[in-house]
Amino acid sequence: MAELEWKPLWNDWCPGCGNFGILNAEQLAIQELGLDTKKLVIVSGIGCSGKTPHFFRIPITGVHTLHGRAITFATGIKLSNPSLTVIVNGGDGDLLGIGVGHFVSVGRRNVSLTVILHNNGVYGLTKGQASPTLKRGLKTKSLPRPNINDDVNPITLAISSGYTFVARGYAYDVKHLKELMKMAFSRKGLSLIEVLQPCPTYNDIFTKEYFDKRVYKLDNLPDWDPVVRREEEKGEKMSKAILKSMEWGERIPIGVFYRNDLVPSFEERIAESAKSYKEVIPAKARIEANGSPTTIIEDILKEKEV
Amino acid sequence: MAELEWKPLWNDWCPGCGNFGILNAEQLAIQELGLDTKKLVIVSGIGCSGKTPHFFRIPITGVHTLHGRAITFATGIKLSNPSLTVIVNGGDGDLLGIGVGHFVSVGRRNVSLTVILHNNGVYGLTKGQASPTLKRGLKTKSLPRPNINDDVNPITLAISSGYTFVARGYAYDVKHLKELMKMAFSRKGLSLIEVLQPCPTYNDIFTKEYFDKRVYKLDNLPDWDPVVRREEEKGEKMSKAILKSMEWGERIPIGVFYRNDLVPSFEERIAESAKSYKEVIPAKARIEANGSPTTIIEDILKEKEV
Amino acid sequence: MRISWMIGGAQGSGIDTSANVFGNALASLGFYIYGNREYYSNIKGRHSYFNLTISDVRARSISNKVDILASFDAETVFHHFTDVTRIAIYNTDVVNTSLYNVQSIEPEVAERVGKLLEEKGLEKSVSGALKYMESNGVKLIPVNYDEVTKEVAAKLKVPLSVAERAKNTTAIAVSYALLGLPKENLTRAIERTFKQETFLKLNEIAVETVFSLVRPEFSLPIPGKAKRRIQVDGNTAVAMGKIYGGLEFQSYYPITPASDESTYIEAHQEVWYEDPKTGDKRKRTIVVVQAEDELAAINMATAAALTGARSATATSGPGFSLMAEGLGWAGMNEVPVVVTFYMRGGPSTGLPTRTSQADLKFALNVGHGEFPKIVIASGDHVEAFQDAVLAFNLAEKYQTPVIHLVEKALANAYSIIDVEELGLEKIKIDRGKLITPSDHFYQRFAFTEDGISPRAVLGDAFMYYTGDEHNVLGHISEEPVNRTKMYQKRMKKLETADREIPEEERIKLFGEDSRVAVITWGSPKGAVLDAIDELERRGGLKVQVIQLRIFSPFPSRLLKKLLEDKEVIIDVEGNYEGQAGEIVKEKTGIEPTHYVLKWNGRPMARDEVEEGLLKALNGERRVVLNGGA
Amino acid sequence: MRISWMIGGAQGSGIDTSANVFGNALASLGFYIYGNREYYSNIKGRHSYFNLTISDVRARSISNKVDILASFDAETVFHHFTDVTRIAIYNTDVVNTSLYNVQSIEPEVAERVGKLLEEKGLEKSVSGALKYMESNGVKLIPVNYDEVTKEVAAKLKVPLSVAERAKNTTAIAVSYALLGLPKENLTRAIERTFKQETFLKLNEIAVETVFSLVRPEFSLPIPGKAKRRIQVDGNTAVAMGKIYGGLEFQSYYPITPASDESTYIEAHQEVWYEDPKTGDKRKRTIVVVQAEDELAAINMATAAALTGARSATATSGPGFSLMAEGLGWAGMNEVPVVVTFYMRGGPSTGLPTRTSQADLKFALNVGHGEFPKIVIASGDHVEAFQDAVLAFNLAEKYQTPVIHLVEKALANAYSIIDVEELGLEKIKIDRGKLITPSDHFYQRFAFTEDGISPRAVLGDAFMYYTGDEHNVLGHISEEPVNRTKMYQKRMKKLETADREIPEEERIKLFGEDSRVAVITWGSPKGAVLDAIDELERRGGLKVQVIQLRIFSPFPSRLLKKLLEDKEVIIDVEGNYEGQAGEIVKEKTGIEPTHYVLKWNGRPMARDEVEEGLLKALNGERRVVLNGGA
Ligand SMILES: Cc1ncc(C[n+]2csc(CCOP(=O)(O)OP(=O)(O)O)c2C)c(N)n1
Ligand SMILES: Cc1ncc(C[n+]2csc(CCOP(=O)(O)OP(=O)(O)O)c2C)c(N)n1
Ligand code: SF4
Ligand code: SF4
Ligand SMILES: [Mg+2]
Ligand SMILES: [Mg+2]
Repeated sequence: MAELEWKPLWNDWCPGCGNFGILNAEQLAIQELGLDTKKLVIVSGIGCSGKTPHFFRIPITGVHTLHGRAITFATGIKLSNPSLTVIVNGGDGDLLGIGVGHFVSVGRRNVSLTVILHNNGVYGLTKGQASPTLKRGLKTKSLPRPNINDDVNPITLAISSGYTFVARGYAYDVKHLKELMKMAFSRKGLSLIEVLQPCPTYNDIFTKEYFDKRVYKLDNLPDWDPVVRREEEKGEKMSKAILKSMEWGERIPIGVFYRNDLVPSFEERIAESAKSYKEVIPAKARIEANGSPTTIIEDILKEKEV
Repeated sequence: MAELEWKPLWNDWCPGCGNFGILNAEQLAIQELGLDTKKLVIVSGIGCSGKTPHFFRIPITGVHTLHGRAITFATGIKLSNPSLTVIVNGGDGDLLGIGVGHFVSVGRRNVSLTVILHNNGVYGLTKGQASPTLKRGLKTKSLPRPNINDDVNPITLAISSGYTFVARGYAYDVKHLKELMKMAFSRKGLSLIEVLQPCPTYNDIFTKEYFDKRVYKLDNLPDWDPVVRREEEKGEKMSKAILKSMEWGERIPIGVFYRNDLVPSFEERIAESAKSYKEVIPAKARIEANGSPTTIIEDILKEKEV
Repeated sequence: MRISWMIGGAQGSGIDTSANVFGNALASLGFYIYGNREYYSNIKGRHSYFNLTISDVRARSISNKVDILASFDAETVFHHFTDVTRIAIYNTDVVNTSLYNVQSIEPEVAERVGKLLEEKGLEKSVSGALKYMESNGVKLIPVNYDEVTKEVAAKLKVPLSVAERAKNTTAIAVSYALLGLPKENLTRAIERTFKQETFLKLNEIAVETVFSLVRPEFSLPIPGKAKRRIQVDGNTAVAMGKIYGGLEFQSYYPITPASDESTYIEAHQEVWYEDPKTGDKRKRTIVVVQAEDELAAINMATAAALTGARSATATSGPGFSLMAEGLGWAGMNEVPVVVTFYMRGGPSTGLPTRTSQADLKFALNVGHGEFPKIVIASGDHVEAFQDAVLAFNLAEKYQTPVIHLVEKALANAYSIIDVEELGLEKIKIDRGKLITPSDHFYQRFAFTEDGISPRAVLGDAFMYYTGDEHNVLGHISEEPVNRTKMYQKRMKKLETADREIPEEERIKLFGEDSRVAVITWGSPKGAVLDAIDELERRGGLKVQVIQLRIFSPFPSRLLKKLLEDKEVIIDVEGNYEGQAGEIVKEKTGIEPTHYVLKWNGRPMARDEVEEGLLKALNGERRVVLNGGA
Repeated sequence: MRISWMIGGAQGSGIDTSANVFGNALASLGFYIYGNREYYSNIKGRHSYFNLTISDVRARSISNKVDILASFDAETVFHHFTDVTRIAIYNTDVVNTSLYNVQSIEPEVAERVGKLLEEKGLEKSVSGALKYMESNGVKLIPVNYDEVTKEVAAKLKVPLSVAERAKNTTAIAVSYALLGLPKENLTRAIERTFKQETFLKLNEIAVETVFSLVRPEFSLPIPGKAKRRIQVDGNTAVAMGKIYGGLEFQSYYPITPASDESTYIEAHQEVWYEDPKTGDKRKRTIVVVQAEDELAAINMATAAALTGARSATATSGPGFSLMAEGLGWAGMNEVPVVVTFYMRGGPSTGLPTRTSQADLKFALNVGHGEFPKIVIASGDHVEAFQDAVLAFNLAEKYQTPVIHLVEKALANAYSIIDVEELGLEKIKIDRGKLITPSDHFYQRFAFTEDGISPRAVLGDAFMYYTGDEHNVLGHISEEPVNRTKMYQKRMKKLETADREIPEEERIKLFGEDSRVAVITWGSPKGAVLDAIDELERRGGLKVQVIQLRIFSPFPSRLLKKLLEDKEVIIDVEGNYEGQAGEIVKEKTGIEPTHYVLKWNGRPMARDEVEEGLLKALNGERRVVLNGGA
């Protein structure tokens, strides 16, 4: 094997793409948290956003998967080796179009993952079709006619699906976004960070100019408290967050919409019935010694003995 | 072709199954509305619930499709022949497990369909595994251990996804359920009716006894008004309905949670840019005469002429 | 000695448990059994049955003709009366039941049976069917189940509705008593099965009552047991093999007939192993995830394999179709993931609870684009166990998806086998080029002679994976020369596998070289071998049976050599197209001369295969079997 | 006369528009063109290029060797300098650009090019590449694009950044001027393309400026136009065919290189037709739905077909993989649905914007279980159009899914064709056994001699569909005899199709019978025919070209007859395994003697095919092509 010197790839996103901000924030969050990057896996879907892991300017491990399926891969990785930190980067088409089934289903598991949703309102890599977050009646650059689908709201959907940390950031507020990421990366359970990501090439409506003057921070609202501290608060905090998530117009909120750390993670749920899950990482169990199985099959045979 | 005398099939659901009540209500609703049953198509998924069309005791047309995909078939049928009335019957595994992607996505379209969700908390036909509506920690009959997944709430999810009529019925209150169905079958746009459907064979928790003493009608609440009458009310009515949908315990509400007839149906949206859609049913256009195409291709050729 | 027994009854009425008790009792006497379970895609009410062969030597197939039919309802009689050869146990209560009063019977069955009875001038009722059997020399054993129930109720002082539950035991007790076997063994089997006291008593009393009424019709020498034996179905055999082979992650979405495998593993999620470092006995967890669909299932398993876990999923046709895209990613990224593919009747939902061998070419060609797949097809329970380990070894050795084909006919068939047949000591674990790189930076897809790159796992080094074409680092690359090479590298692994896996392991031969060959694969194996034995015994005919066990890489050279001088090549398989035959032709240029095919969803039985082979030998080019109810 | 021209530049910099303008200008003079578009899976910044063949007779392939290279950036020079034979137009501004300063270039390309320049002792910069070309006798045409831009800016009084936009036009104008063709035609082509006034002016001035600077290097006889012609790419050809064939419903999920077809149809959602009842001209709507995924896309299309709509979807590899289950349902339910399958580089995400022919066996075997599929592969733009209609006709005639294979190499290739080649008048619409039953009750799956049941549509009668095995009514049936029959009925349709579709339509023959045959299919057709013409012209070699156009039902008998007496059979196709060759062997027992294969994602060019065939004829059993950048 040749001696290798690591170097970053040339990044082929369009100039001015919001993805650059997301990548920056993500790198910074990882570095500021001091995460062991060798234990870090960035899993992505397909789309412009899906290229994220390849474009990291620090060495990490990247798994660039299939359109819509990143969450399923991330789940397999995390559960078989819970010592890894697993982050998902996906597009709005990826996670809320073809992949929305997994997006919803993983909510029921609360696996410890952070899902970063690159919301640009379009299918970037396939040349600008409407994505599921584009509102009805809007006609972005490459649409022949105004969009005839309603949009799905990622924040509402995530809360409805069981995500235990749901936030929104903005690609051009790297500092704020980075802080959201730090919260998500360092907690147990499933987190969603929706990122408003301008696509200057195809989305001429949700541009930097559009967002710059609209976004405001929930943190700055005097009474905003998205955290569920007691089981009884859950319903109320959820519906409050959902109502808030519908705010879209002159003002667009960013920040944490909902957080509930009372729900056990999927890893904890597994360990409840399988104690050894906490002691032996499944992927690291020594199943072989000198070419032979180490597994003891005696009990299992006995059950079937006649 | 042999002369045919129509007769119903033997119904192979388990004795006492809640599906009987759903089927009864559905037949009654159709008959009381006086729907032309020849223009009626019942589309179903796979599961005990998926057999519904085969078990009708009146002649209808049934399309028993694939696990999780009923909504996509129903969409194709409705859009290519909008003169048909299309109803979907599906299980909770079918519509909210493998099919949840379509369940969510059709919400963005508001296609005129009624989706009837047979919610029994289990995968009936595959012998009782936990379905996506079964709450965490519950151990129904055939589970080896308590369920480790959280549940997804069909009402919350449907409202979050854009359904414009969202209701819940109870399989053993046939009269009430039938009325919900009549509302749904006779409107434009996408309707969900979640039905609490006891599965006596595998779900020994959500039984008839359990529900009988818990369900109550939203109609009977003095201030309950689920209908969006002005665009501005939408957010508030949605979050109110969502909050209500979280009520589950000593009391379980049934009835209409949310209704918004202001949103145009998908058929209307198509007709907006394609006027002829209202005049000529695509599936019924005469594309052939004497073995030759009737389509006039001249304009199209001209565009490409060099 | 070989006796074929069958019990039938409505789905959900406890047929399986009874058949199990019956089998256990026989097993404890040293008999071998081979049994098949047939049932509708229904939870309660449709007809199901269990077809068992009892033998003093190792049994490996069922027979369509049944020596003893045990029934207590009318539908069972209607489904099976034409197949009974010696004894029919029936319920005196249903004698007058008309064919058209059995609501659960399918109209097509009723029509066919009705026509037959009419042709014979018999009444379209159970009594007509009984007369039919009688005229065929079948001995009828009437059982007044009601009376037995009453007696049980009276003795145990329980309501009739509770005593009803002993009906199944009554049916098997009658069968067992007819066989003239010692009561204690049956009683003990009952004790092992029913833990709840009332039920236990109930069944014991039923046995007592029956034994006081029934006289033996057989007198079987009791073989006794020399070796340690287990009784397993195919699902469990695979699950056990996977566990022994080091399974660490299994994802699945419920589907018949695959999910019982996952349920079994779930119930055994913690397994003991000997820590090679310390020598201690420790527990480890197999993560079993019920996924939201099969797309998720395959991808979760693939991803788990990236972390170094031995990882698998199990599904059947509809689920496998949904895995096509995921398998391509695994192939492109050289991931050792195993898919156990339980074939059931297709296409589409098809016959969800019935068997089939029609997915072979799909499995071999699944997924867009070209990538190496290894495809193994097990022919019996022992192979199912061993192949589960082999699948992992080949997956890791060649870093590519392995598809392990098992049919419903094996999954839901029960076989008693000697533990020594499993060859536990000879079973090896080969993890291939699994490494822990010393450097942080690492070329996951380094070019090598044999196409196989050293494999490190997530967390042990920095690395990249992508479904796009990539360079040695795993970064996207569209450059044409790298494309040609990297593609070739992947495909070369199959050539390497073809060189390294002995062709003798990919083909199993039975019988001497002869002018007649029978090609088969998968579950028909047992029936074919039994049929050939019978033919040889009777006619002195010599036949060589060629079992294809690994379809990819295909053992072309050896097979060509074997087939070259054959005069007659009969392909026996469970599909319409003769898919294995087509592959044989593609790979060797030699085409089977005859086909014995079946696609009605029922497993091949030895008697119909025997008949089918005879027809083929008599010149019928394409014999279609249609046995089983 | 055949000139090969290429223009390159960064994706998003307007290469396509320029190539189009250039092509239009040439077309207006009566030249035929055949062009191919190559681009990365990227939106902006990566290298893309357009390779065009200009000819006075009908053109049908591209050449890897280019006569004229038009470039304005450094990367274009690095990618293509080794392929230029006569003229290279370059930007004087980039002469000193080093290979390692071009950030967008892939490391693998840089490495390869760097190595080559180093070997030749040349500088690793544009100037090195220019020297390389010069030493190969290539004439270098330096263009000071900056100066042209400045002049344009000055003349039009616009900022330089706006004038910059004329760079592309400058490049094509230089090429055009070199060809010595009349300026007006170029100007007119520009007018047709640029509607916005500033841009129009900009480009016109650029043309003026160029024409004042450049002298002709060629003097081409201008063919003039006798017949009505159109210029289409493969995506549009299929879309036009579908529309003419009566398409009423199309669902899709965006994917390269399929979605342009759907986008085109969406833009033409309302089409005129002549109402046969009234004779009136009316409009009808083609419903085009952007689905949430390909699972939805196939099922929506299938469902629409149930209502009687001519219904289709279009996708490429990853999407097709996801359609496997849906196709099985359509097969089981005998639904006439058409899938246009645009093949791109696999496996997995592969090379999403590059071509491939590696999905053939997958398409033929897609889906679990057995059901008849009809598979058509178009070899050129005219066939793409005609086959789109044929696909509907066969789908409705045999009531089963039809897979129409088209490659990226056709989808994104542009061809000028004579309208009369489309044979519009000869095109028929055959809706098969489509009926309106008189009765309310109806047996959708009635047994018939040919396996085809009369088909009524939803809303016209009561009927049932199910993915389960079913009886004639479409109700679930597990009965074994019905199973055998109903299964056979479905499969029989393929046998009927095999009987009814003339084998001569399934195979296209070119050239006389000869001892040498070339088998090919799909897009390589044009290159093969051109290469053979060249070989024949030069060496007097006679070759028969056999184009496989319908793979299922396979024309086994005719092909066997054609191949039986051949001494040399060369299989030319774009994959690793020689998939068509394998199918030929399976179906006829005859194996190609030689293979010319390519899987680097670039289309086959006539020059490399010619070379490949020569190598094969000289005894190389397996020739791997690697042309294209
Ligand atoms: C199964 C499948 N279908 C379609 C595609 C084609 N495809 C590639 S990227 C993409 C959409 C990208 O949109 P989005 O997810 O929003 O990501 P973005 O490019 O906007 O970041 C699609 C449809 C694919 N790769 N796989
Ligand atoms: C792709 C696919 N995966 C799995 C199955 C197996 N399967 C049949 S029914 C069913 C679940 C049924 O549960 P639900 O949808 O809740 O319906 P119910 O039986 O409870 O009415 C499953 C998983 C299938 N038919 N297709
Ligand atoms: S197309 Fe849009 S999302 Fe994609 S790289 Fe360009 S700007 Fe970014
Ligand atoms: S298993 Fe449950 S849902 Fe299915 S038929 Fe029986 S009771 Fe009904
Ligand atoms: Mg996007
Ligand atoms: Mg259910």
